[in-house]
Amino acid sequence: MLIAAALSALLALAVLGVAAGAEMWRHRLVYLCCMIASLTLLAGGAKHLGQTPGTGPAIILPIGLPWMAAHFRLDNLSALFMVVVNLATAAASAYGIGYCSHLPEPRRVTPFFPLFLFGMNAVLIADDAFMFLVAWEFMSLSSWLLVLADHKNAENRHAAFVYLVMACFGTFCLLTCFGLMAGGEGAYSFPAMRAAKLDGVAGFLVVLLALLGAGSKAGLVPLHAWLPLAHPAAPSHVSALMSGVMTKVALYGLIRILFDLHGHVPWAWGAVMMVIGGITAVMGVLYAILQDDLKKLLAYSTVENIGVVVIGLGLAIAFKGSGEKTLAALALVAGLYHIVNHSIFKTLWFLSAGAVITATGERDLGKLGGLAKRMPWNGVAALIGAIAISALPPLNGFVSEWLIFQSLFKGPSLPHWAMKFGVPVVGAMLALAAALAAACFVRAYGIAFLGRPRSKAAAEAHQVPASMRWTVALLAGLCVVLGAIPVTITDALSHVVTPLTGVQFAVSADLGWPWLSPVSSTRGSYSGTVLVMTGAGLCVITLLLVHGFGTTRVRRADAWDCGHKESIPQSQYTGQSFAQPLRRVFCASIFAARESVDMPDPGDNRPAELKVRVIDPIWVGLYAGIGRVVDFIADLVNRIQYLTVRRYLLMMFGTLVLMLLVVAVRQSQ
Amino acid sequence: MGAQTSYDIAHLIGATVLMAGFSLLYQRRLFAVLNTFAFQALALAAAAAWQAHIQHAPHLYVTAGIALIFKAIIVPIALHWLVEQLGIHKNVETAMSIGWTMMAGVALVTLSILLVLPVTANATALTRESLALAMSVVLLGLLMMITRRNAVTQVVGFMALENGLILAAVSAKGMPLVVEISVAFSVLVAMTLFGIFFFRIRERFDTLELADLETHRGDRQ
Amino acid sequence: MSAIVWQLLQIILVVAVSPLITGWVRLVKSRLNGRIGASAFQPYRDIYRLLQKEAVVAHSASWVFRAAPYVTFGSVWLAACIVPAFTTNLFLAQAADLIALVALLGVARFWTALAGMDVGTSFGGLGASREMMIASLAEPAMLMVTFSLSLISGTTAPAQIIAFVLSGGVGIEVSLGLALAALVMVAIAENGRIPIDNPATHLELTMVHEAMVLEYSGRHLALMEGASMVRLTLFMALIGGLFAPWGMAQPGDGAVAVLVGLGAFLAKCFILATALGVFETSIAKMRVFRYADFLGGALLLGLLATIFLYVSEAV
Amino acid sequence: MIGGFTLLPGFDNPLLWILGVPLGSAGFLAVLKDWRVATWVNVAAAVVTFISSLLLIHVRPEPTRLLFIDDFNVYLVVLTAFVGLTTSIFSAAYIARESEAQRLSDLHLRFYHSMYQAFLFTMLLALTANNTGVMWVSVEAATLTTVLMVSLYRTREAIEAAWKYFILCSVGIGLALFGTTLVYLAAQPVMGDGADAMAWTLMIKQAHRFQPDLLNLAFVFVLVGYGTKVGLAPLHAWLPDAHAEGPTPISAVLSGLLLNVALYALLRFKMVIAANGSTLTPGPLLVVMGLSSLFLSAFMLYRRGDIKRLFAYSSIEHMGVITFAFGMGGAVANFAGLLHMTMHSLTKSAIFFAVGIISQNLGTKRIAAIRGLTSSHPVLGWGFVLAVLAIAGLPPMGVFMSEFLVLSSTFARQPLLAIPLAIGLLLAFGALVARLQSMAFGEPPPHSHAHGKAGPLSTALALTPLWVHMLLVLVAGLYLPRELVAWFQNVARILG
Repeated sequence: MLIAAALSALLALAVLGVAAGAEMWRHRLVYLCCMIASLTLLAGGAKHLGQTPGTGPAIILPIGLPWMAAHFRLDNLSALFMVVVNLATAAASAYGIGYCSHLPEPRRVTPFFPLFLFGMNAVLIADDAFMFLVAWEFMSLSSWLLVLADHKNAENRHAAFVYLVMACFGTFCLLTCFGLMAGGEGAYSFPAMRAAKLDGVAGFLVVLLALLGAGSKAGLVPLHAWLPLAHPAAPSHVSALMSGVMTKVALYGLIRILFDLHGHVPWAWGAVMMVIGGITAVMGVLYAILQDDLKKLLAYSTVENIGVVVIGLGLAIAFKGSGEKTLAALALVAGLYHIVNHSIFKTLWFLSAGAVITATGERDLGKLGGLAKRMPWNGVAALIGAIAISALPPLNGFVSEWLIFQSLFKGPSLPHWAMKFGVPVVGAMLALAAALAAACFVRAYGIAFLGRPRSKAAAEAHQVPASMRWTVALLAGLCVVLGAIPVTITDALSHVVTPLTGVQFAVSADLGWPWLSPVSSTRGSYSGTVLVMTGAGLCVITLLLVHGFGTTRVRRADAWDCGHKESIPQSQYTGQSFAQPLRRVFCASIFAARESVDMPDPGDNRPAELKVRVIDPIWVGLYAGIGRVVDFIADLVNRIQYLTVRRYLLMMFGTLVLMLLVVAVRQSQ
Repeated sequence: MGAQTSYDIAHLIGATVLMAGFSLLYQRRLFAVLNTFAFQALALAAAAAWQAHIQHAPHLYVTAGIALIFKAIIVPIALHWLVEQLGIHKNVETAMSIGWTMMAGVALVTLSILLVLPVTANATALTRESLALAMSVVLLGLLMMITRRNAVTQVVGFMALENGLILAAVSAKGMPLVVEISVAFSVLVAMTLFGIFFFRIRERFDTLELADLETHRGDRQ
Repeated sequence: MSAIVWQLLQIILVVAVSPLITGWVRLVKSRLNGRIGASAFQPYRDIYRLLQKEAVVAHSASWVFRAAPYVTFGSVWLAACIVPAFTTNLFLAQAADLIALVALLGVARFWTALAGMDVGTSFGGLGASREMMIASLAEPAMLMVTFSLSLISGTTAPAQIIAFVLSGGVGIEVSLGLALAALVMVAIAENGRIPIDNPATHLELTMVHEAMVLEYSGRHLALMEGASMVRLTLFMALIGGLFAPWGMAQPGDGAVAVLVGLGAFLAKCFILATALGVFETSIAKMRVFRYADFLGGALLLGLLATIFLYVSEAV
Repeated sequence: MIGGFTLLPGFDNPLLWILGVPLGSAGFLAVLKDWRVATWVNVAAAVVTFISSLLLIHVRPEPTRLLFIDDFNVYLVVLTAFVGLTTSIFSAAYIARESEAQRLSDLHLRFYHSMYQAFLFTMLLALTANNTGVMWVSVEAATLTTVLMVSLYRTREAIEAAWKYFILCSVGIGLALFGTTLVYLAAQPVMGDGADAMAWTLMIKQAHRFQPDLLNLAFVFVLVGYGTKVGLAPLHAWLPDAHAEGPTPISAVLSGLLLNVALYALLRFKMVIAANGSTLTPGPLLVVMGLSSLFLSAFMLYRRGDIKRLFAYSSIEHMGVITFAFGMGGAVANFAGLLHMTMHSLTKSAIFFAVGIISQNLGTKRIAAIRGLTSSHPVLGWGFVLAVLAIAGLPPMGVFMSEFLVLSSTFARQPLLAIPLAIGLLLAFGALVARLQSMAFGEPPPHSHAHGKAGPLSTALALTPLWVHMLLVLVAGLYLPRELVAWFQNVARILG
């Protein structure tokens, strides 16, 4: 009931947002209410999350398909995602209170923001295909409008276009997928679909379409193309939600279909998903390393993390498909854990990016630098976020990757040769992605927040409003907590996976709190808690020893830099130069990355230039290709518009004669 | 006289209408086309009258009258007048050579017979035969519309098509008056509209060549 | 209870012996170069001297620059405490496994790289970007080694692996050899030894690790140096422990066994350090962009190691 | 011989008013001099018609020899009367602005209003006719009236469009008549001579005894004939130009109503065929026509530079989808088809309202010249966005529900047919969204109010119908009245 109230409140807020007009305080009020609503939903979700698995509370409204009212239900899975979603939305709303006054046209954001929140939450609680898709499209629609918030920029319009078309593609895939599960007579409610038995081909198609549909929303390679375009285009607090949360809602859809509605997916699909996930992870992070636009970089890093999660999910399916329920549960827990984590640190980073843009007006890494000194709060928060997202202990990112690795190492125990040989490869991909992610965020943080300012704007950066600082600080705190007490989280998650895998399971089975021992204590274990305490202890001891034996004197001086005396900040490493070694090693083949030096002749005093050319194979090959085909056919078809009446009559005549012939033939049979 | 003879006569007249349709395709000169059309209308009137006689359906005489007066007399004369007025040059521009057109016509007739004969096994022979004939006439009229470039010939083609329709209608036993009304109605309106159109077209394009008429063709980029 | 004692012993041990090991490597190298060289204990003196000096910090540096040495040293130290050196009966043995070990080294690298970029000099950035490139290949390779070991022994915890090897559960296996080779290559890269990097050089274009710590001085430099020394020890303990665990004390063994373990550990370090010295003098440093081939090789070896398991299973 | 039939309805019968009022007012408007009064007489007549059509929802009059009301045509009658009403309101504002722009003489305006009512009359007659012949006559008459209105502006383009429209539709309608005759021939041996053999209500009962082969033949002619008026590709050629060149209110009713009426005629014949049972199934023909229309219009959308032609082609696309749905048949698909007919006519007429105002305000129909509407005219702009999104099939608007049902049910039965359908829809969607973004967003052109001389009142008047329609579509997307659903399901069953 509380949840229903909060949701309807969100709808009302949209109207209020329209009415907000020019006064900024009204906009602030809307965001404040959004935050309260999100917190309510968060509470509602959390309250149900703890409860024992089973069919949760349901509501039936007399809307939707006439012969089948709209069903809503909150079970454990929905509850978990509701927590994930509304944690981020609460943060983003709070952030918006301060941020909305810095937007070019707040009136194009405030009304749609609550709708976006509503859409995402509605997807989670929908209990029939129609409502699910309505909410799903509603989510796309509202976010599309948010992407168009800064509509005067042609790039944004292009991004919005690609986004909406891809969203429609995804919806059609899901739509047909549901249609297949519902059957010709249209039994669209989820319980009916669970009951339905799918034959081989139908089962195959369902999984395929679910992957295409949810995958295109989540940003699986090669369906990711819209994501790095659309996410940066939106205002930062919206980008945070699109990247940090909306992709998770897509994954929710995937889990809902593959683990719940379809139920018994063959293990081979798991293997396929793992490969897709691995490719997505590596490609995503490679893209990210090449980006100079901070928000694009973050968007691509989202692609990478989605890939990581999908590896976990695929593993779970492979285990479940071969009857290894406990391991399936483990892999699923790992995947869900990573979902939770990513939603937090990606939101954190996008909000920090928003703060950077607010403070400097720049998104280009090449124009930033030294912000850690001028914006200490965001400096610290972003650093924590960077460590977490690079999967380094003792923060949360590492825990989930550790769990995924642990379950991955169990993969070869399956009887299928494909798994025995495939899993190590996927493992290598995952490891590669993790290491590259670290490189990517050293680059991002080091260039944006450290070093000397590369532009006047960066040099004059100022603190951002309090609400924008507190939210990031809060999220950073969460990163630490989720890393320090992993067992508490995994126990909560095991409630969720029990109904999906049909096995009671706890990650900390035989060592108990605070030890994560996935399979058995001798199988390799991890305790963030102990590690944090010991590590902190050792650092303190080091500090004491050093200060005990040595001096504590510090002298400020110019940088030594091997004796080069220079004061031009441009001599620092830029994003591109930092990426160069990685580009040469990894991107030469995949992205056909080429460098060409333009060296002026002696006496010519124009500066030398180093040009880098990178080709996105997927965009050029797939999307541009489709565009070309459509254009070509459209040109052909368009000629029909310019014929004479006589020719149109000819077409008519032809149709008639053709049909008569058809009838003649069919009659003769 | 026996039913057999009445059938034969009906078919004879129907066949005449069809033949007229063929010769419409065959004509190379505009006035000849008009005359042939007048002849076809005449034959149609005869068919209608004959049907009225053997079906004992007096209202069909009305149809016959309409066909006779409007189609056989007024329309051809009006078209003659138009051609003179607008100084359209007198021979027919074909989009497809006469020979091919005739062959296509034959093919269409075969098709319609092929379609109709198996159909009305239990319907009266009368209906069946004239249905085949009527359908052929309709198709021939359409064929004429698409193989002739000139507006007048297209109008004639359209009229021929309608002749086919009426032939079908009259030979459908006991089909209510509503059909004749509608036909007369449509012919009438068609005429007036064509009149208005030619008037406007003359105003604006001073030609009747469709090719000129469609220079714009909508939505040129 | 004993676990905690031995753990404390190891915590002290790793810090205590690493300068000596580094010193020994240098001594061996200088002897092979025909120089007399400084005594093996020189590093202790160096570190003490550095501690006495005041730390110079660039104007442009932020707090990250000053925090980095402590975090780096702390995390490497922590990592070194996890690898069983002389006994597997360690308190922290359950707190982290090989994956966590790799990650802890990652933390150290992460902070060092950031510190390199913090001052805002071109060399710092150069070092950082090269270091991350190297790491992006070394880490996966190391994880592949972990993978194959865990497939052989069924666990990722070093203590358990060692126990498994000691229990004679494993004979001579192709994949073990491959894993060892991969691990050694990774170790070379991670410690910035020739042919990947030259700890002694200050020739700008060839240095990687040194470029990052270029701006450090005084106690900060001491910590950075110390960190790399401990890292070297760590890897020796790891290689020695995983692939030649003989003499390692087990849970339940008494003090004697532990003493034996200690001896064995020092012996292993001595042998490995000598080998390293010889190796480094005998080969030349690589061009930067050939690292990829070297480490890619390591990665593939790791992968092969896992795959060979099934081959040997299959036959 | 005619089972208890009377020829005409009595005065208590709403049908009389529904048909009488437009006919009478058509005559009255023809002689009315002042166009300002005429606009309001026009509205008033539409109001009366609409109110009396509402009575039908509860009073179901007995079928007469000429007219009848059943589950199928009742909602179409109400819909037609409603859209006729809203359009007349819109046209009041539109005409006011046009005459300011001096584009139409008083004579033209008188003619326009008279024809508008005549057009409504013919459509309502076609919907309520209980006789194939009468239906045919009224569809023909509808064509003639619209031809006259399309050529209203006397521009070269308008004349040409009207010419094209007239020729193609006359030929089409001729073929439809032939089909009608054939159906009579099929019925006559069973039902005896005369009007009984043309009355829907009686034919349905006896259809199973008809000549199946004749019905097959008849359906081909009916399909090509009425299909031309529905605008199914490749018979569609008249539609875009006729929509583009006539006055916008006419475009609205053409798209919103006339296409539905033609489709209704087609479906009536399909009912007879379905009731017969032993004919060849017409499904495949419909499906093919539907898909061809969908694809042709989808690709055409990418090349349109004229905003009215753009949406004319989108009408073709939706007619294609509807035809496809009926071609698939089955309870779900037929329901979807009926729903889609309703939603499309509401949404598309709303879009044409918006387009009318836009082209009047900006003084152009070129898409390239229309930019940043949401900035320059917020209320209009957002209404336009909402309408186009609705027609593109995005929830929570009604079109989504029908597309959802068509696509999912088809995929469950004939995956190979659903895939092209989905691709076609996606293509059209892309084209529409691209155009929408370029028109509704971005930097508005300088002094885009130059042509918007009209007062706020007439603007408000012009905007109301748009928003009313959108509101209905929005509600229908989430909630459908029980009666409507019952009718739809009943009809869906009969359609087989």
